[in-house]
Amino acid sequence: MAIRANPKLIYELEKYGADDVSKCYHCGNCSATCPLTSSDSIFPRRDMRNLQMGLESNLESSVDPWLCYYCGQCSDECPRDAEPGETMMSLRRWLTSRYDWTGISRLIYRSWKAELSAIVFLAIITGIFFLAMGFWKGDIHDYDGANAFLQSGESWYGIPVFWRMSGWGIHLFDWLLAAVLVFFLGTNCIRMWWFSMGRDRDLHFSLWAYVKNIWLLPFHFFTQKRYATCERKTPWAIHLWLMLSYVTMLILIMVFLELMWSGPGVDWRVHAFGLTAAGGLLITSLYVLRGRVVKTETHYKYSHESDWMFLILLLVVTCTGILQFFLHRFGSDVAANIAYVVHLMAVVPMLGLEVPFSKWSHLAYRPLGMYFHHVREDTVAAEQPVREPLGAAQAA
Amino acid sequence: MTFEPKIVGFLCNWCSYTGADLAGTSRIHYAPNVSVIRVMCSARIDPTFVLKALMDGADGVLICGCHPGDCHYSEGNYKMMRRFPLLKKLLADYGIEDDRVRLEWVSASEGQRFADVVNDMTERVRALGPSPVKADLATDMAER
Amino acid sequence: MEEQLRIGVYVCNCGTNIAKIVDCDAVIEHCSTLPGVVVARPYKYMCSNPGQQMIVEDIKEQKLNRVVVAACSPRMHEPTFRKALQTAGINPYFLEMANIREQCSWVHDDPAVATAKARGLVTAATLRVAAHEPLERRSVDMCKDLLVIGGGITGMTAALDLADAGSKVYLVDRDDHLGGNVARIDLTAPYLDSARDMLTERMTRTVEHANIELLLNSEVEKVEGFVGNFKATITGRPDDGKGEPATQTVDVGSVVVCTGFQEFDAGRATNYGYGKLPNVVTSFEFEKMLTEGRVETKEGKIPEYVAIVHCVGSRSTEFHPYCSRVCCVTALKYAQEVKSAIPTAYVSDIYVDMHAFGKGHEDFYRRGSEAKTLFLMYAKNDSPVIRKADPKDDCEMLIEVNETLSGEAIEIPADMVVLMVGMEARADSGDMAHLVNISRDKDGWFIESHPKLDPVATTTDGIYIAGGCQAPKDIPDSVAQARAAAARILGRIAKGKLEIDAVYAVIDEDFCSGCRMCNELCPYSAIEYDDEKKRSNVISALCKACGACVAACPSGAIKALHFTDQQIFAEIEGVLA
Amino acid sequence: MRIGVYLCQAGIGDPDAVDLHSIAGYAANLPGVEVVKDLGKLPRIDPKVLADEIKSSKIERIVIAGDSPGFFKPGFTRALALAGGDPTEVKLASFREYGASTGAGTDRAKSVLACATLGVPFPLAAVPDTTAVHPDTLVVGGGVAGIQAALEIGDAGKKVYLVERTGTIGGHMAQFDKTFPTLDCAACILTPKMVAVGQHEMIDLMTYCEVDDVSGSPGSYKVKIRKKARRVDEDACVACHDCAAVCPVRVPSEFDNGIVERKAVYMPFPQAVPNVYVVDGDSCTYVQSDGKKCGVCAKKCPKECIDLDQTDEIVEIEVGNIILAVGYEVYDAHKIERYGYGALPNVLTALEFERLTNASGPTGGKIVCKTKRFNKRKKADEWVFDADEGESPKSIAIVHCVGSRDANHNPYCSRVCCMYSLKFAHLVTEKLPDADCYEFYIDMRAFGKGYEEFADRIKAEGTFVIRGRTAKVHEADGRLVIRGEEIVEEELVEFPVDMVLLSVGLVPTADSARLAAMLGLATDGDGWFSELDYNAAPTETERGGIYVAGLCQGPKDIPDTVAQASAVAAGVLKSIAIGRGLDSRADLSLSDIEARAASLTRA
Repeated sequence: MAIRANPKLIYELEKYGADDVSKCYHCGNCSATCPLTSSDSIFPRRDMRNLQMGLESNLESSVDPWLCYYCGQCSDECPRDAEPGETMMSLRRWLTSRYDWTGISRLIYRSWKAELSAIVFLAIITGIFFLAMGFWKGDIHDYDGANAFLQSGESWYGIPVFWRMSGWGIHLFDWLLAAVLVFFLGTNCIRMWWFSMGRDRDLHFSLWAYVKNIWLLPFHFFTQKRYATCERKTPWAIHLWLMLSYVTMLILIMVFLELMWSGPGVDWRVHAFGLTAAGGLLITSLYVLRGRVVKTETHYKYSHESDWMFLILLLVVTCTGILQFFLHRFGSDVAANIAYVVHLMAVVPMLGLEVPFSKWSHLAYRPLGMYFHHVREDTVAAEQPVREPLGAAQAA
Repeated sequence: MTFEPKIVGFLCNWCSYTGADLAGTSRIHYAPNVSVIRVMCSARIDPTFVLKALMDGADGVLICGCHPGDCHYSEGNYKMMRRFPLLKKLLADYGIEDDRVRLEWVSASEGQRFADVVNDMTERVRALGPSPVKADLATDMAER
Repeated sequence: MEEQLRIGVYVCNCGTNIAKIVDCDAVIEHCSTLPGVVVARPYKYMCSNPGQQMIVEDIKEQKLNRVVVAACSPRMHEPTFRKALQTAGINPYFLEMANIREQCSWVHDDPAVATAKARGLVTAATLRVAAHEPLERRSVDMCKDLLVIGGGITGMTAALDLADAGSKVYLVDRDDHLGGNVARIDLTAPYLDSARDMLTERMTRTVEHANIELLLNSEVEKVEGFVGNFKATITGRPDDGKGEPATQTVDVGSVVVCTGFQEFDAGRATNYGYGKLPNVVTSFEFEKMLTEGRVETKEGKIPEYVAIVHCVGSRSTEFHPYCSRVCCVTALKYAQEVKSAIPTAYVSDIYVDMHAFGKGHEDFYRRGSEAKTLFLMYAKNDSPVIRKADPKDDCEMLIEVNETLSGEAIEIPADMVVLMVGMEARADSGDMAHLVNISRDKDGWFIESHPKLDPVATTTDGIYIAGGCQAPKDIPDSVAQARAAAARILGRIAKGKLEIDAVYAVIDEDFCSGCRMCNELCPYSAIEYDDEKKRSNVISALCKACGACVAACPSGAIKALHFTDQQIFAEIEGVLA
Repeated sequence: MRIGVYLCQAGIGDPDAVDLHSIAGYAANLPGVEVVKDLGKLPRIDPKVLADEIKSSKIERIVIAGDSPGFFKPGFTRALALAGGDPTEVKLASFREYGASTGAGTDRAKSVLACATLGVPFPLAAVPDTTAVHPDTLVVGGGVAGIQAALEIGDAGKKVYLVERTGTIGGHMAQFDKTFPTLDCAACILTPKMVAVGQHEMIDLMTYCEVDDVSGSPGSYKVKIRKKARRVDEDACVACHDCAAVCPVRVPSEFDNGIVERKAVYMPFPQAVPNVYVVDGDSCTYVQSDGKKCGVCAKKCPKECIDLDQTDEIVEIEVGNIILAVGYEVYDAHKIERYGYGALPNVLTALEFERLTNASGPTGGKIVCKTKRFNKRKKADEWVFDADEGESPKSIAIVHCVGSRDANHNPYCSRVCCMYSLKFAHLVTEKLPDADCYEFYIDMRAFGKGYEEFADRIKAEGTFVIRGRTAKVHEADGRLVIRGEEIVEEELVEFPVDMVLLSVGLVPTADSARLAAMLGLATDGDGWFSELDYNAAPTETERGGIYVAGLCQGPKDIPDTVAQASAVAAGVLKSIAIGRGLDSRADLSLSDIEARAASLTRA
């Protein structure tokens, strides 16, 4: 049964940043240049082809975009300036919006206005919430990480407050937020599985294949080894550094928060990590920002609006985070508190939007993509006969 | 070893000879038994040529001209066409098998066809074996 | 007294073309034993300067009076070597060539056998050349007037060049207007220049030119005579269709055939549903829509999806094996034009290989891609199939393609399909070939005398071919060819007289019985009967040396110069020796 | 008649060639012009909207003006039809087509526009006057195009000067082995023509010469020709080779594309015309040392025809017509590092392979890999072709589009590479029956008479044709490894081969630029000579009496080149026949053209 081509899709993808894909005349130079591609998943060319012809189902089920790290070599050597690397980037955006069932992702990717207003909206809500809390119960002059801005009495309108003994309020807030994000991201991941594996009727993926490859998830998440196989190593290093700093920070906040706020003494066991991570975030995000502004490398040549907003948010979060810490250390609590509110105002939209619906969802999709890819590979190897590759005679 | 017949080919300059050349430029390989003699038109081929060839020891004679209607001289090949049956009659009386002398149409664009004709002709003549004429002449000589 | 023979035999290695299969030295060795042979030597390229020089010097030093060159086909280099003999000061007809390349080394693989055959051929040539006689080339007048058949861009270009140079040109076209196929086009690829402006310019100049006699609604009935002296009979239909056709006979020195091409009948390729599906149109029909500014379906709707299919009738085992050369870039043109006429339309272009080879073509192709034309590739002989779409689909038709770049079997929506019909030789190209006595290839295109040496001349001297009748061509190439033909003719006119081959028939009055059998036989009525002498004799200028009369003469009174019985007998002995 | 003028740019050629503002102003004042609009570059025109506009302003004729206005014509045609107008009343004022891309661009553009508003085809109005023409002709370049043109004119009994830069005529074609698609040897076609030129009484063959300067006007050009010091007496030399035998200097041979060496005094190739030696001053020890060292060849020459102290001399000639046939060069494969040309010994360019497989080449036509050997003079290892020691390759890969169809190199298609690559494949399979041959192509452009059939045949002969561009060639344990994507089969291919042939594209010669500047001729973006009219006048130029033929006008195969070269002769012979030729179109003034156009409409 023939698949229906959809000449309109290519116009749709323009909004996600794929402006030049139509120029491709399929010489195959990109795939052959790419050090990551392999005969059983030839990208970027095949995905560019599917995109040109608007074969949406093929695109949805393809995890290739998650296997590409956009080193930019394909784009540099493309004879038609069709920017394969950027096309893969755009496909990642498009896939993200496809995996997301809420439609939010689609909305914010297609219009920067929508994204911006969403961010501002969330920021303001957060701001108001905490300020209100602060003025109502808390004390703006008193910096107490534990109960900052949060009710710290015996009971609240008669309801006994179980966290009164210690100040876990802000923690609770973190966890609630995390829970929400995980829910959205999780459901999207399931959709991703459905598109790329679940609905495939030609192949039968055995449970064993899933189990024996599961180690790939944490492995790729933490090492990003695959990125290192690109010929250009710097991007990998930067990316890894940023990611590790971010994860460190996340763990600290989620688990060791109380150790961070307990003053006046400083618990260097955590702060050592905290400061390194903060530094890492600061340096890397500045590096990337500069890259995008000056267009230092091929993969910084084109920037989608979402890239800018993400970077700016990240930078704001990092700076305000650091700022409130030092302000607090130097005893100016009011300033520290204000910085802290601003910090949270940036944190909420950043995590709230970026993690499940936008750029940062790739922290889940990439490892998953690689995982699914290997599962598929194993199954294909098991179920389908291997074709003798051309030129095998020579290799012998 | 198998018998390799000697065949003389009379080809008209405009179609058949050109066709033979085309077989060459297209590197179409064929049996080496036919040696070609170029004439301007198949109409030029005097029956005596054929007889002479046979008497000089040819095991076969192949005559090629333009396809009927395509003659460079508009009707030369028709003349050959009319002349040929008479010649065949004569040869039959001499007891020369039908396949030994053959008239074929090969155009300037039929390199492949020329090769096929040559191969087929060679096969048939090979099947017939050496031409009787040679032997007869020899015996005649002996008798005199 | 008869001077004794001094024959020189030269065997060409032709690089390795001959030497690879034929043992040239063995051939040389054998030949040097033949009667009369004084020198026998090989050389890498006989046709090159040193090669020819070798012959010339040997003739001078060794007093050679006959030369045999065993090399390629005489159809290729006989003139070259005859010239060499001439330079050396002996009669050019004392040359004989043995064709040991096209008819030996290139067609046999067993060196031993090939060498044996070559030996035979060279022997034959050597024996034959001994019987050669000195012949004198005939010099005839070159009539500067010209007949051009076909009033397309090619014909008009050729006509104008000659007319400007002062020749009287008879420009014949069977239509009632000039312009041919180009008149059906509005814009030309790849720069989308106006074809109409170009034609208007040519047509205006043609019509107004004092030296051009324009014969529209006319057909050439008969072309007789020989190079420089043709007689052409032209019949013209009266414009109103009634009344007697006017016939006239004109004297011309040369004829240029520019009859162009016709388009492939799309109906023959059933998979496209041309004729059945209303909105499947041929390129020429679509061109008309664009020119009239109404690109719309038969139902009057503006098409949302327009598809263009390449290679209809071309590059297929079923129809024509060859590529029609202009369709690809024309298809790209249509893609551009659709985008201009209907900015909202989605254009898909279904091709086999994108032959965008000419100046500016590749850039034009790139522009097509940038304009988001969807290019789909199919494999030769696996052409797409067009079918009517269901009401639920938001389009008229669906095209099924096995897309090779993705390996997917896909279907594309289309409201209008443009079939890029290939070029084919005109249905009556056979008659034309007859009329002017030239040959056609297997596809019906006229054959040039040599694609590289002589792309516009034909096997018949004085008859030239140019443009689409020789093979598919775009406008610049056709124009170039037209002018190339013009150049040839101008060159000859400039000389005034021209030499023609010395090969013709002569009648020995002493032997002629006056039976007049030959008079009837001659297709060129070149043999006249002298009533006083009661003898026939040949008008050499008219004789084309077919030799029909020679073979037929009961008293053997007619001799075909350069193809005498003796010479051919010698050759027979040679190959059988 | 109410006329609407719309300026639309397609973005072809130099955007600054014309001053659109002044053109718009000019258009506004033309008779009948009601509307003048500048729609800018690549405007997206909605015919419906336009139609209403046309209706409201009652426009009867539309003139689209721009570098290539045809790109927008269908939209305007449809609009006019929708508005109920006569669709044939859409006229084009194509600046690019009629040479407004260079020189006095703006004025030319105005004249083109004027003609369009009047509905007069520009070429009909822009006809220069004629001038008396000198009967002699100069042909620059001795390749097949130059040879053909010279013969056409010479055979007509007219005097021709054929100027060739190198020591012999023949050009690139002389280096080839076979020619596609008939596979008859290039030498067999070319050498007789070369001989004919050499012996022709009407052709004055000037090899080892260069055109230094051209002055004068159409009909009579004064040309300064530099006879570079050949240092060998052309008439006396008998090509005995004694001089070369003793010459101690060795430099790479141009004719063999450097795969073998020649002496400082040398014959380009055995069949050279004229068959005379030449001393290469740049490498000759004697010349370089100002006569202090060597000079042994002069002493050795039996006919004493070598004069090492000879210097360049300038000869002046007058001609009526000039034909440029300076041909092409091949793209420098070094520029594409990923193919490793220069670094990897057995990566060859097309021309190198032509010589390698050529019967008259260094290996006598035997296809072998290079062998490493120690060069005593240079005291270094070098890779050379050795017919005896070199082993024949088991597998050969042919890479199409090297430097062609590539935004990073030449954007254009070089037109001949596909076919000559197929030819190579045939030669390989013919000479090395058990070698495997792989062709990496993008589109198989076999478009000429008999080409498609040829391509099919090559495939039938067992050559693997791979649709896909080669990404890179690198070395692994002593063999070349080639990597690309086989697109039809959808697999990545990476396998070792013994030899890689790069089908390098064609580029204009350095001389083209020099001549263009000297003669004031336009070249297109890629450096090829611009013809007067793409369709109607493919061999004329803006300058009267100056023609272009063959490759220097754009990539072409041999049949097209020969046809074009003959075509050029038509223009020349015509002008000689009537003794008058056309002046330069470039010199026509705006007012001239306006006036003529107006008179044509009146008539």
